Amino acid sequence: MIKKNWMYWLFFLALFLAPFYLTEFRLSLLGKFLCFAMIAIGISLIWGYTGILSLGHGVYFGLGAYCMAMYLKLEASGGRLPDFMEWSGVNKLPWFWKPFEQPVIAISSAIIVPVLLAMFLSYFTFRNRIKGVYFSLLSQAIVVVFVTLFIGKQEWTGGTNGLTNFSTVFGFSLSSPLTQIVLYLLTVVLLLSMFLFSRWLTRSRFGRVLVAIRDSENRVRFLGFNPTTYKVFVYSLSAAFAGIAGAMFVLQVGLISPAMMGIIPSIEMVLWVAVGGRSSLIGAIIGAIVTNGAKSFFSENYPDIWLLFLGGLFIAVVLFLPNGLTGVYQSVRQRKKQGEVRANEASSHVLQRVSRF
Amino acid sequence: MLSVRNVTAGYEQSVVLENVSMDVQKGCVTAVLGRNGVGKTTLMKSIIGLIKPMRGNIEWEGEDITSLPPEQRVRRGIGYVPQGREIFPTLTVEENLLLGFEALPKKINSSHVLEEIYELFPILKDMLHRKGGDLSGGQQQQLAIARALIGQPKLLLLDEPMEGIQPSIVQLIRDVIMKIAKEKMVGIVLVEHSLDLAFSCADYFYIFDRGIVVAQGHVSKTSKSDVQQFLTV
Amino acid sequence: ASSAVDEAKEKKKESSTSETNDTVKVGILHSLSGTMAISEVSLRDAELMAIEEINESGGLLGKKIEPVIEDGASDWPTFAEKAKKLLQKDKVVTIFGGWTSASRKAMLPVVEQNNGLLWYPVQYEGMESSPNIFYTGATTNQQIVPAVSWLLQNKGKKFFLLGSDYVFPRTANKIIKAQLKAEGGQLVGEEYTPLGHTDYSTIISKIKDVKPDVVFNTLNGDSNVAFFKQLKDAGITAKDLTVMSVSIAEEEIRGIGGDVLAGHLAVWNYFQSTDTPENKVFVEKYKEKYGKDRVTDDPIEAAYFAVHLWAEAVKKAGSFDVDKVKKAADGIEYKAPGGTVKIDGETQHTWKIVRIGEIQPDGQFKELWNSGEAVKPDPYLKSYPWAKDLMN
Amino acid sequence: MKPVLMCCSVSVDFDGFYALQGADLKVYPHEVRFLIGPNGAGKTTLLDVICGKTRASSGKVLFYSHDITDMPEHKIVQLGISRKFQSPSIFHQLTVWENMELALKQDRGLFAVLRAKMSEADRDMIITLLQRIELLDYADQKAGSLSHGQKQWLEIGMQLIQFPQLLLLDEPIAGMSAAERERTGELIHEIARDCAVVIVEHDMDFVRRFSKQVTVMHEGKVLCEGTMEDIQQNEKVVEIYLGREEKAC
Amino acid sequence: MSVFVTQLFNGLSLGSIMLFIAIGLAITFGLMGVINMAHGELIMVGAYATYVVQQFFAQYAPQSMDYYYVIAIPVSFFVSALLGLGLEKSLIHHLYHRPLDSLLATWGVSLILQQMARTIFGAPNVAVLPPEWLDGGVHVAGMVFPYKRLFILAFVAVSIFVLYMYLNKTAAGRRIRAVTLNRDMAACLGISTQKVDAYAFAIGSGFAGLAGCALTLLGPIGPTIGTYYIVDAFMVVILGGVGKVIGTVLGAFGIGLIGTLTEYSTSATMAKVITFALIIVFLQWKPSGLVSMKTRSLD
Ligand SMILES: Nc1ncnc2c1ncn2[C@@H]1O[C@H](COP(=O)(O)OP(=O)(O)OP(=O)(O)O)[C@@H](O)[C@H]1O
Ligand SMILES: Nc1ncnc2c1ncn2[C@@H]1O[C@H](COP(=O)(O)OP(=O)(O)OP(=O)(O)O)[C@@H](O)[C@H]1O
Ligand SMILES: NC(N)=O
Ligand SMILES: [Mg+2]
Ligand SMILES: [Mg+2]
Repeated sequence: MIKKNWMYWLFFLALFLAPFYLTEFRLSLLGKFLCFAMIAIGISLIWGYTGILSLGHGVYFGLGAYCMAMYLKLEASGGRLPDFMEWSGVNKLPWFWKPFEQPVIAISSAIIVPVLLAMFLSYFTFRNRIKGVYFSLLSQAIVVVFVTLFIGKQEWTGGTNGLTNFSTVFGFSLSSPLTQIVLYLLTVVLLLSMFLFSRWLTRSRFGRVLVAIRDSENRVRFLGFNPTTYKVFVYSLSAAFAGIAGAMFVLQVGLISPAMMGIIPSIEMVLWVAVGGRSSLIGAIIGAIVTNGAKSFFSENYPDIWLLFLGGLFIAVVLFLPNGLTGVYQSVRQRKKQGEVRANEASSHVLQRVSRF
Repeated sequence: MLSVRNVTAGYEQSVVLENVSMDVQKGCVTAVLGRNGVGKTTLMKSIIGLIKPMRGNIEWEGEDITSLPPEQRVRRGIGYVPQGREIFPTLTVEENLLLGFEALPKKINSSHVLEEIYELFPILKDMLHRKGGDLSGGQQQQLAIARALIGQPKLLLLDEPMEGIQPSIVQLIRDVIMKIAKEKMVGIVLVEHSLDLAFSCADYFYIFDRGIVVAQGHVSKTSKSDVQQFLTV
Repeated sequence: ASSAVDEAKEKKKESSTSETNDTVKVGILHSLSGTMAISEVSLRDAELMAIEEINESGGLLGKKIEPVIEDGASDWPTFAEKAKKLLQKDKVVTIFGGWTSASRKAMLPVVEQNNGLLWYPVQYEGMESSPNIFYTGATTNQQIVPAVSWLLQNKGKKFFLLGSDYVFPRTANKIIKAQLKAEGGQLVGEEYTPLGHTDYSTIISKIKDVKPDVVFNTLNGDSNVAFFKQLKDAGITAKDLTVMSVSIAEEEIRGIGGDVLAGHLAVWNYFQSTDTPENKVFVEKYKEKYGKDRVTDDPIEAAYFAVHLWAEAVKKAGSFDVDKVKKAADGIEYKAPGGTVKIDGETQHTWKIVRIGEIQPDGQFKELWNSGEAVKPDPYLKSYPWAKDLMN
Repeated sequence: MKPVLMCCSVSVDFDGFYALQGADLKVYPHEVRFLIGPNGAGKTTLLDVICGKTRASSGKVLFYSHDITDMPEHKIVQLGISRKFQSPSIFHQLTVWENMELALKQDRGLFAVLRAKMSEADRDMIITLLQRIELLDYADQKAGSLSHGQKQWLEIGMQLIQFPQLLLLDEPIAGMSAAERERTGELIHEIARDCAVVIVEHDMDFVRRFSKQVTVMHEGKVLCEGTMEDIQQNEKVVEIYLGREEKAC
Repeated sequence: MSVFVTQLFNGLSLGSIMLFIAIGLAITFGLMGVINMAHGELIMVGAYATYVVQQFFAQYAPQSMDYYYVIAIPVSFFVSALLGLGLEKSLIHHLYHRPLDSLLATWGVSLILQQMARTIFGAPNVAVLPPEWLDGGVHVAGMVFPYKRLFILAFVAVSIFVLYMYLNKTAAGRRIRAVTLNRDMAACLGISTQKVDAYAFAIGSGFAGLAGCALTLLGPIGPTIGTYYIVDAFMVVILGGVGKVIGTVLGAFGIGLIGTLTEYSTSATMAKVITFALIIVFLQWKPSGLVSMKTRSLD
């Protein structure tokens, strides 16, 4: 067991030590990718394990981010009306902004709001047995609704610009390297906890119910489980992860806008997981980091044609690594095991004796 | 007309058939017997081409067809009724039947062929416009057999064709099998669990156990009890 | 963790600044992919041309300028990320970049926190004046406000406001409404469509219903193509109804078709057809470099002279240091293709001439009116009494 | 004795086609009831209605005193009705062992499952059952790679481990070889000591060997009930279902 | 009254555009199950093909410029179809047993196609001038029905009719449906699945090309236009019910009419929100679309 897991621990150790060997800029990039990795874990849970393909996780990410950002914006405005409200003709802080002056409320809303929305939507959707691509595209419709509303309600949300230009968090300057490092380490800790929790989930009987649902929801029903409850739970859990990711993202990147909860980011989230290997939690994390790393790398080095590389990467993964990056590792291990089995079989191969009548 | 030579075949993780050889003659019903999981279906799939053998080859009318895709084999006159029916669930019964003609080079006399089929399976005629997937289990099985017959195969692979069919129709199908074998000189491979049934219509038999042929012979020269010993544990 | 901080700081010092002995790095940050690439790629081209000119004439302070190009990918956090990368990793001395207001807002905290410099070359909605940004596009009083006055005098009182649903059109329209109220105009309709909207049949029906004298169009990007094509199909030509646009320049006209737009108006600070000796050279050079069929337009020109303005400021400061350059920039003048421009030190905006033009079938503008002399930038519209209540 | 299950004139309408037209069925405790009838008679549909997969357009289904006509599927299962489908339906991506684990009699609520641990007793139970269905060697294999017959067995195993009060079996021995049929038949009678069983089957040898009460369905209704001997004498049954040969046996 | 008629017409017109962008997808996604994220880019390719034909005419046959569009229609179909064929042969072909992977792969394809368009034609939009014979419109009682929109309505009606007949009344159509339902079994009946897959995907792609050609009459042509239409296209197919051409037609006109009618009384933004919210609510009621294809099988 330990032998099998040492790579995980090494990986997380490397993340913890990153502040020692990465420049400030690279560290902030990595911090951003780790937020993405949190979303990826959630997507792996619902997609890889339960077979629910959500193309709408940008919304949960965005809601978490906005909850945090509202607090930061109020703190940055120092009691005055946020700048965008001023030029949108709002002259009083809307009532639903008020509570976000309290950091506790802001932080807890970053989890609760996405979870409530996820629970509400998924309860009806799953109870009415909307499945497969119907669910996927329905989740996309939700993205359209939210993004359009967030853009349209500029006076409350900052419109396309979103919320930005923060200065401090709990009084600490957001731009100071120390704050950034603390936030980074917090991100790693959160990611690790999500990973461990999800791993525990998927390895328990609960995880097997999820896989059974992926395999055949109806059969699960005829074993006496109510798949709706399970799906709502795991879907909301992934929304919670995305919400936390959003909050950490805002703290580190200093910006949230509707564009980041849109269709394209939502699809990209799924792509990270696919690249890493959809039914592997560590694969999801690695996929998020590798895909975004590749995106940054290619676009820094080939700003004109980096899309060709990124597109090529996706195609290559599909064609050559059907189970994603982690699939390579797994299949190597499996092949080793199989080689052994086959050798045994061959040695015990019996001579054929055919009776003829 | 069909000879399977030393075929070893299986799935990604496991070898199921090992070094299997088998011959099927024109106008003969060849029964394939064996307990569950010994590889009968795997053999059928290898013959039709859904599984590529790892070793060995398959000859059909003197031609090596080991590397041909299924559709080529079908067009050379091999018909297949898979275990589990494999009806196209959202196509109508009629469309399912019409797809049987794909095996033939041109649609000759399609209505005449269909009439014959309806005579055999009257129930299908009543349900022409129902979706294939809505039929009952036995109805689907009849549809699957009918669909294969439409292609007028020279060799017919039947993987447990009687599963889920009511007794009176089982008798009917058995008669049909014997009739087309004798009258149209069609070769038939019949996978069947019921020894009685198999022996009541087959000419030759093979018995499998764990992927190898453990016994074979002429039905007429063998007693059921001799065979029985291979089928019990 | 504190030792980690020290180390990070250490690294920052260690990594050599971008100023080597013979080159100095500047960042160019526009969307080269995604929906905004249709507009922004040309800005990059113009900026590269200006840099080349400076390098050909011997560089700056004895150094060659080395552009570092990044793709903002029409995605605001990417703009923030790349701006950070340019400032922290490449240690560029300044950045030229952005188009949409959202991209600027995303870069703003980054340049402020890193005390960098950003030159933003596109007309925008005003209400901003960051100490780390120079604005070379028009602010509202250099484009929208004069256009509204001109329309009221020349075309009629009934205004229909049509815009994309984002900050620039919404803010612009707020200003227009206040101005209409003050100057005796009448608002007969106000519609916003999501970015990328392509079916305007319903909006056109609404326009037909209320029969305005003028449609003031703040649509951005691709929507314009759909709007104008469909407007023409509905049998409405410039003769029946004037459309005044603020985001359609020569480049956009090329993608819509001059025939479709002929007769409609736009307000800018520069047209390719602007008749100055500097512009002749500029257009010729640009076409020679990037192709005969390419066109120049206002944002291209603003991006181009932004580089030169910066170069002038550096020369005056005798240093690439941001604070010194900022200080030196006040009052710097440059003979831009569209006429002499001047940096207003207080707002860090640019004095510019305002021009209204009519679109010709060949895709060029015929100038109908200009402000004569450069207009002083007033991003907060402090000098307009009717704008006093705008902010609340 | 009170019946375990009571179907009262159940009808099912598929867009105008009546698959069931007033079917009645009573099943008593510890009974093994065979359901036969021509293809398309509505046997599977009747089982579908009982377990909630298909909704009756009229009629009532009672399980003891519970009205289960409109109950959600999983609740029906939790009451103690378990169903084996006509084509094997197991979880292909799970191993044989995991399939059994999910089928264990247990609290199937979300939080109970989150806390669930495999007890020694459960483990023994699964091992015993796997042994009995001869799949112990395959415990760690993905169920999807079993042969047709093995899948049938696994599914039966999954029903057994639930200890249902009413077991519905749709053609359980299809695709099984003679020896396995025999064993299945015996198994069913063993089970019947604790619960009632309804079996749909077309194999007359099997029915003859293991049945007491047989119900014949035809065109969505119950045609007749009785022992196999009685039924074999019924001209109508012979005509629509058995055919001449079977009668002869 | 005239407002109502105009809006009804606008709704039908919008519906016809929706239908156009969705027809191809109804085949590649609805029937074949390929989550084809590059569908929008296939539309883009059709639009650029139209542009190229126009440029060609402008260069070599300016006197018959007016008829370039007649040529552009088949050209855009075949260019996109060929591209689709290439895609199928090189990529999609490997993915039929892994439908979700097609999402990833075709996303990659769409990125590459966008970038290629940008490299070949430049980042800015290009202009296609609609042929003069489509200028103007029918004037009835003060209302104008533009020829272009009438043309698109007719164009899409013909396309749908042809497609419907092809899929449901011909052996080739039956083959396509059989292969997409059960590839192995189709092969076991003598159908060449590879061929069927390839031409089905090509036909779907060709229809995307046609949509691109039609859209040049109304909208922008640039490297990213595909992204504007892709979501709508998927929504139409889903709302109609996957795998049913009739459903796609209903879905398209449903969305079109709801869109325009709500837009008239609210705003474009609210219309979008309401339309999509209605789709969500509607699916709660009909979980597999307007025209569903349920069978009794367990899954
Ligand atoms: N798709 C598959 N992948 C891996 N292994 C398989 C697969 N299908 C079957 N097997 C294995 O191959 C062996 C033979 O299976 P096969 O289906 O050929 O048996 P069979 O003789 O037809 O049995 P039955 O009478 O039960 O139908 C079985 O042990 C089974 O576990
Ligand atoms: N969803 C459906 N839509 C239309 N017809 C259906 C549907 N489900 C079942 N039927 C029809 O109802 C009738 C009864 O089917 P059912 O499956 O209950 O028969 P069965 O008695 O189980 O037959 P078998 O012995 O062949 O399994 C059949 O004629 C079938 O075609
Ligand atoms: N600043 C603009 N045009 O968005
Ligand atoms: Mg088998
Ligand atoms: Mg049945």
